[in-house]
Amino acid sequence: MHVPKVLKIKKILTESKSVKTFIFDWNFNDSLLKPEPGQFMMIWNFEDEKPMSISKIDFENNEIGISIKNIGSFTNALHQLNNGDKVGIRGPYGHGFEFNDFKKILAIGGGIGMAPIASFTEFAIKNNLDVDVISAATTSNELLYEDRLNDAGANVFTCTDDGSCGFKGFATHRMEDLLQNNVYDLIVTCGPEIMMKGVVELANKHNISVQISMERWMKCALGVCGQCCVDDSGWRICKEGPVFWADDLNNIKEFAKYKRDSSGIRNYY
Amino acid sequence: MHVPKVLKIKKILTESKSVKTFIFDWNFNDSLLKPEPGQFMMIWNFEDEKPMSISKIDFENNEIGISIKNIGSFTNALHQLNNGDKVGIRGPYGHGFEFNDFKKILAIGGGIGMAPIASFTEFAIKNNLDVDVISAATTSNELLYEDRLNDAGANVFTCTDDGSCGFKGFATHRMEDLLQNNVYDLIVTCGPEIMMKGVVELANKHNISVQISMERWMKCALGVCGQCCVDDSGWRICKEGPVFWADDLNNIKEFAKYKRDSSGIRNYY
Amino acid sequence: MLNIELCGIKLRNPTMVAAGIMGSMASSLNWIYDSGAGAIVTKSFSKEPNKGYSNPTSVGVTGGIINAIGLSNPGVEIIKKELNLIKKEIPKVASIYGASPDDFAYTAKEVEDLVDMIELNVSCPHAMDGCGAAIGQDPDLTFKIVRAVKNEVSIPVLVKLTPNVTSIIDIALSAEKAECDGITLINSLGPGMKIDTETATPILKNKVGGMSGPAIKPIAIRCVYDVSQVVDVPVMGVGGISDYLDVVEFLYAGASAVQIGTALMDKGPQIFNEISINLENFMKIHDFKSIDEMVGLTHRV
Amino acid sequence: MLNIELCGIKLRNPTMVAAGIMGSMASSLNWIYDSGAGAIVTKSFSKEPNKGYSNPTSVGVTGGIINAIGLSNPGVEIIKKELNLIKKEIPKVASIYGASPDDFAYTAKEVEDLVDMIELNVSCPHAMDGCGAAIGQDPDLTFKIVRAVKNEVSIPVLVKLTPNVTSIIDIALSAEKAECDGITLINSLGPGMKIDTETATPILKNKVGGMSGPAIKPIAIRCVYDVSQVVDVPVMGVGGISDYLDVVEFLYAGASAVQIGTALMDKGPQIFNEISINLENFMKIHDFKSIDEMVGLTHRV
Repeated sequence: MHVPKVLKIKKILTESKSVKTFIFDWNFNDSLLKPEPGQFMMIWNFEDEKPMSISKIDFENNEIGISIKNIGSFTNALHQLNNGDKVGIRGPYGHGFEFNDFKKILAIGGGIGMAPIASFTEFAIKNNLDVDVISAATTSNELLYEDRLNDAGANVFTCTDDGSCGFKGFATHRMEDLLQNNVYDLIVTCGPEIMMKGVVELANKHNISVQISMERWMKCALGVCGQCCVDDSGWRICKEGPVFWADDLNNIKEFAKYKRDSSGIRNYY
Repeated sequence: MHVPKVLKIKKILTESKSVKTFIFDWNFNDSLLKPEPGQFMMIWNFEDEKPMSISKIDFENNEIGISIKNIGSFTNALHQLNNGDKVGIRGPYGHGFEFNDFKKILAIGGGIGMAPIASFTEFAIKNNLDVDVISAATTSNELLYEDRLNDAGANVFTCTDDGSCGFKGFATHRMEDLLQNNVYDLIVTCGPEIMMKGVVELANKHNISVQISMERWMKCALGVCGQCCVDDSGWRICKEGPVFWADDLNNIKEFAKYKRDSSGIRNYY
Repeated sequence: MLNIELCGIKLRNPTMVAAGIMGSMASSLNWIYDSGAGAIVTKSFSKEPNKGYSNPTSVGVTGGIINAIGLSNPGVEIIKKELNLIKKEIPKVASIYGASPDDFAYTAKEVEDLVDMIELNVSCPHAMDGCGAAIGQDPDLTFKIVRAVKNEVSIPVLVKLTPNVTSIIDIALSAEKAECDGITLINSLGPGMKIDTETATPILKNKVGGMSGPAIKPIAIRCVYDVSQVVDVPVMGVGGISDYLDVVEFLYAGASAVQIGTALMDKGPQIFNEISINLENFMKIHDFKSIDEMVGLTHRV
Repeated sequence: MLNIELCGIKLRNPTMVAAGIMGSMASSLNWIYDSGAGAIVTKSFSKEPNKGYSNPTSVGVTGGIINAIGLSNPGVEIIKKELNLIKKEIPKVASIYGASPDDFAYTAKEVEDLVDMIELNVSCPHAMDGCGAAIGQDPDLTFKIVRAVKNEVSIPVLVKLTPNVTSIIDIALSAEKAECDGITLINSLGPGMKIDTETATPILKNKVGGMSGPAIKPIAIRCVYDVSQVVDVPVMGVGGISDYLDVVEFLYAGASAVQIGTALMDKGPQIFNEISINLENFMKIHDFKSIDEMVGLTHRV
């Protein structure tokens, strides 16, 4: 328990200009290893270890996929890896998305926030739910999973900040359009907190339940070190999160305001 | 695991002049705690801890019984206990009797060796096997479980060395009689090793399989300390035993010859 | 029934969260108290901010985890703001560390008015720059640090000791001689190490880390039993507690109060409520009228 | 593929049974070798017979057991008869203990012709009369005992050390200075204690006992890693091994051979065969040609 499984990279998919998905063989028979959409893994490259969303949960082929956006030295090191190279994976961890008995869902991902949205969407469709997806990115060559999720049976609506592909504008603009013509009983979203804040506000106006997925600096991922606790409930992103109901945001006052660094100092947005 | 459960004595049965049976509530639902006939328990009176046979396994009333013969300071201390007093019980341990598909069984117990024979017999009868029992003792007021095993449905034949009750003579004499008129496919026996040696020799003559139950000085009862290992297989009475097939005695050359004391020095019979 | 008085501070029950567990923020410490803890202990902090070690900082082992967080903390200035946000009614213990007696004394003085007790962490097996167990393995240095802090503050001062010494009794006696008000036993064990067998790499970035969890309980119980026999100050028991029977075992061994850490991994802060309910029930069944009756019972049977 | 040479003695594989495990009789040691061990180590014995402690001598804890058998043994005279009954081809290590350098030297000399190596048990945490860890916690006494035995016998002499010290490196260096031929790490941990919560009684008759089993592996790995870095003599790794991956971890950490003990509780002597088969398979998959290539690999990656 809680020991990285060191696995060889089976396949690497180039998803966008800055995002690659690393595919690993995975043993879903071990119930402790069976991930749910919205859970995360701690990825160890023998230098550092960070939490990453699970972007693909493929029960048929016994594979999982971890999508990594190249944004710093750790993720850059991962992007240099090749098929057959080894990576340590510890998890799955955290509280994922809840499905209850929702029927028609709008899933909204911004940037690499599309990673858990992708595994969520495929899982939901496998369970015969209707899913519309807004895949938002800054520009066209950063858009994620459009074909994959269309193929899976979702209706994928893209939008880019610069209009280079799909709708020009923010995810919330695209969302507003969709809400005119559709009745959703659940919205799920992952992306920049500012974006998710907009999604929640709009959803509240339309009286639709929302689940959001957050991230914070993590150390143990086991719920003990306190590194990922949030003000002012004290909840742990690695245990009570990363997925919360929007109503819980009343108890997460730092949402869309600040995050703590590795020593615990607040960094405001 | 391997921690004494401290339980209150529920009932004390006076079985003979020197033997009492202590009854405890027992949780048979925990598979690690579910005893088989022939297994033993480590009994702790907060001063010392020794292995004792399980003489009663009562699944209906969720009780176990441990029969103790008063032969020394430890057993004497146990005999002073009353209902409600506490005792520590660690186990069950060891390899018990095997039932395979035997149909008609002769069970022979000598003295306190009747303890595992009693639980064996009741278990066998519950499983619709035919069991004849020879309950042997030095004298009449030391005879054990005659009524109880008759009530359970066994044919109980008693014998005493002094003839004060039942047949006058050794268990092997009584056995010889029974073998004249009955066809058994299994003999099980527990008692002084000299007696068991006689039983095995006679059974071999009649070509009947025998299981014997042995005892040795024990410390850990976990199979690590080596205290109860026997020459010259090295087998552990607490793990490979206490019940063996008579054929195994080829590898237990110390059987009916000597035992080791607590420091490992041999004491010859 | 569960209430105790510890170094003059009243606690509603004898459980606290151990230092380093969800302890850098007022938010999580308030949550822990609201979940039933008798007191809170902060994560260890120091004069200056400290980022700690890089990940991996934790890995599972049989019966627990080993960790080398490296005492990360935002420094006393920021911690003071957090301490101010902890609800007034909560009994608060500030765990502090440093590299010298002066460091300890400075940091203790800074927070004296904001907390009820100080706990000196002289025993972290994964501290940087000689801040950790190296101190608590040296009776003289332990003495000097306790003295320095005692000279500076008037609130009770606890000392948390490492089990990773030849004689914990010697260190405890030295701390008592320096007039500490209580002793916390034990900090994490070892250190321990886990090597990945695919790559021969130590999994923790710091290679070694302190071991915690149920596996270390027998060592902690022995330390509490041994030390509580020779010192007059109260002992706080910590190490591997995951249910009320573990608490009973520590109390019997001689602990006046207990701290709970790694068990929050599986049970969360709710463990404090669970333990309080079950402990009170146990006391009724076993005819105890107060926690005090249970403390050190093993020494008396 | 698994064969090694240790202090000039050829072993068919790097596994031995640890001292104190089914080790007082030739019968059980022959069985263990027949089940695949590379060598056998006797239970520790002394000049005179010793009945050890009364029961309870063992109790389960999370991740292992604690025991206080108390070094029971029938004395060197009777042990010599048993040693004579161990099959000739079996590499034999005699574990001995005593209360003084002379004791150790006498007992070692008595069995020198009957075994291939001596292992000095200066580290039993539950020995009586100052025979145990009290010696191995003192670098000078450790030095004297190794010297006394080395002066008396010409076969290789291993020293088994306790982890229950402030610096195991200091003790190891002292043993090496005294010209020991190898170091065995670690003896059981602690000691630890377990108290029955119904009666407040320590369960072990000796109150405390040495902890063994998977829970102590991280400590053992760290000791092997630290010591193998500073000594030139080979290190035997022991502590919590229950499968071949544990053996790999010890080899990587710097152990030249390993000893297996508490795992025989659940797996019996057959564990040696199981580990040999799996270890050889692991080596093929990972392209190792010899055990030597694996020893200390973590120091080189």
